[in-house]
Amino acid sequence: MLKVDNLSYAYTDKYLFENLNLSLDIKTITKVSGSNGSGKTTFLKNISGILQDYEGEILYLNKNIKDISSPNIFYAGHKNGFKDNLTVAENLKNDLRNPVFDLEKIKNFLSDFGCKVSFSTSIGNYSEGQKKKILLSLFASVKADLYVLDEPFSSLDDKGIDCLNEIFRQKTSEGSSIVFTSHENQGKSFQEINIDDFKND
Amino acid sequence: MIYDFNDYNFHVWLVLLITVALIGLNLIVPKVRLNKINKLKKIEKN
Amino acid sequence: MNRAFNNLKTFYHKLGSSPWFYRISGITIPYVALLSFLFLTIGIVWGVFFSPTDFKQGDVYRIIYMHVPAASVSQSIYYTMTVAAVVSMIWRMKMAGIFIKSMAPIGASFTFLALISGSIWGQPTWGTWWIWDARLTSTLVLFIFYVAIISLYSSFSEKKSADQAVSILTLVGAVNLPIIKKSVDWWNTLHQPASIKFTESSSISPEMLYPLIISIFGFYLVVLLSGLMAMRAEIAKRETNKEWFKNY
Amino acid sequence: MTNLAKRIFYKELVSYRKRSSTYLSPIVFFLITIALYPLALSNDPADLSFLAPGITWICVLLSTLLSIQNIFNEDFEDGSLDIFFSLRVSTLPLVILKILVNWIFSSLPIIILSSTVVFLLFLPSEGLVILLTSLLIGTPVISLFGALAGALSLGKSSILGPAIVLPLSLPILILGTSAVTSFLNGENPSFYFLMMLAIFIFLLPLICYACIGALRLHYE
Repeated sequence: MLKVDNLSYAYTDKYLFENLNLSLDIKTITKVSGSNGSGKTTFLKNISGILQDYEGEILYLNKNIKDISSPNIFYAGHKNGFKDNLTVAENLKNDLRNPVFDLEKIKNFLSDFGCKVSFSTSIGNYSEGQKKKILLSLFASVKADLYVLDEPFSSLDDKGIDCLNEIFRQKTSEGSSIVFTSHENQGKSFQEINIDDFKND
Repeated sequence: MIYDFNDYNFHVWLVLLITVALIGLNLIVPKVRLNKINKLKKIEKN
Repeated sequence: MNRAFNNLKTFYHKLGSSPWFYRISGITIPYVALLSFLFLTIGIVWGVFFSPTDFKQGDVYRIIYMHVPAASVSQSIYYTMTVAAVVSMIWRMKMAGIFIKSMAPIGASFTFLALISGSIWGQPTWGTWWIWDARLTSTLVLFIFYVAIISLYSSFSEKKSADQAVSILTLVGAVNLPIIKKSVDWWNTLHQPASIKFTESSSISPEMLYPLIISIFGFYLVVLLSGLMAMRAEIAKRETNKEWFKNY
Repeated sequence: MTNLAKRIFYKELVSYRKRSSTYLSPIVFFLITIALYPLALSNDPADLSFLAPGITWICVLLSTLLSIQNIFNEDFEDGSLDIFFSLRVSTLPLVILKILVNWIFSSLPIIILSSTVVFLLFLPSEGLVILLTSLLIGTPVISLFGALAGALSLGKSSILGPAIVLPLSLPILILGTSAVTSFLNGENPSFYFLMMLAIFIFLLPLICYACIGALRLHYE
């Protein structure tokens, strides 16, 4: 489904990683690991089209991803894109990744996460952990072919981690694939790629 | 003719001075910058 | 014809290579320095000390030998920067970025010289240091453009994107400068300022004209010289850690 | 595509409506600066009515500068721009709609407000329509320049905004004030309006693509 061919990315003159190869099949979960500052986030940004000045090629459904207009890829980064002065509902409703706004569905996921949120409160009133759960509920409610998630497990409580694992399982059974970064050990076996293996120092 | 400071000859001298100063500055600044880098390079080599 | 084109093409590729430029500029700088010193001294000394006194303005007209070359150079530098901006944006040639970065302060300083020499000249001839005439106003705007370009560099940490950003600004400025000039002209005719024209010296005598031409030529040479030197310094700064520079 | 544009437009509207400071501070700034001129220059109605078009134009120019500089900043900092680029759609509608909504919230209120405030400056009432028209045609161009300055100096609050916007805006300032003064002198101002319109049409695509390029630079 997604094929990464000899991907290299450099800031100014220094390469973060070189000649990275990866092939993602349908219905798989891939974990991108690596030490701090190794370029995990950069790699995800390359895949999702945020950073496009990479060398090499990224193929999506056997076509160069740069030639595809609006592929069905859902990206959730370290910065959540929420505007603090808008309410939770306004933030979720106006999220550009969310073509159909399904309040009920998001509500259910939020209660699965054990997160009590009032939709009519400004999102700035909630903590980072709660915002994370709101973002993950949005991710769970949106249908996409490929999900690109940056550190979904970080700053989650045990219940949240269990819940997210369950959502991952569900997503793959629905035919989607997931790429995510993590520097923690989930204790589960995902297909894994370590960015540190593609360094050339 | 231009050497006496009556009339407005002072103006001409002033402009001449500024011109020389600005041109000099434009030449000295890159020279100093390059010399600094080259000095560092030499230190690193040894 | 084809061969000439190929030569041009290889020359263009060589221009894009910083080691080549660093080497060649190192060789040419002494000659350019000699030539520019020669022309500048001849032009200015002849103009300031030996050319005949203007019967209307007296000796103060001799500012022309610094003012007109500075004004001419300040505009030409912006044109060359515009060309470099196009090259930098289309082909992402890094030498074009280095060129713009090196030329901007030079352009700013000569624009400053044109402004200040103009106002020092204006004081005795018009009785005031400054008038809001069309030419002075557009030169002032040009100066502000240079300053904006220089200050844009400070807001970028990444060299590569700073070059691109500055190229965008240079181009937008280049597109706007004619509009600004035209509108300042309208504004000027609308407000009817003091009817003093700068270059009303239509009957400038050859003894006055020759040193002026030599001086203009000298200014262009000195711009070339300081441009080469500034570019060398910039290359050295950016490529300090490159192998070719360490072994140079 | 049109669906997405609608969603962007709506999102911008909602977030501007909730961020009252972005449209209130230009209004407050405008009112204060307008009041400063009579205090500093002269309270003579004859002097003021002569200066009124220019003063109004300068105040409008400076107050729009307050909000337009940060047009892309919040989206850059909270990650909304990341998300937008991850959609891999054309950036053109985003840029145009953001400029449009910013204009609606920062320039339009000031223009409406100026219709009453100019009488503090004793502008002859027949000049009012001309002044408002010149502002309506001219301020979008200033918004374009402001957006470019904002895109270039993304993530940094510096004095760069004014340094870029003000010199670029000179023609608009000249044409806008000339339209009013020439009308008050009994001439036909349509030439100035046409010139401003021509500048807007000429610059719209150019500045929009420059904005896209500038935004992209921060993702390299």
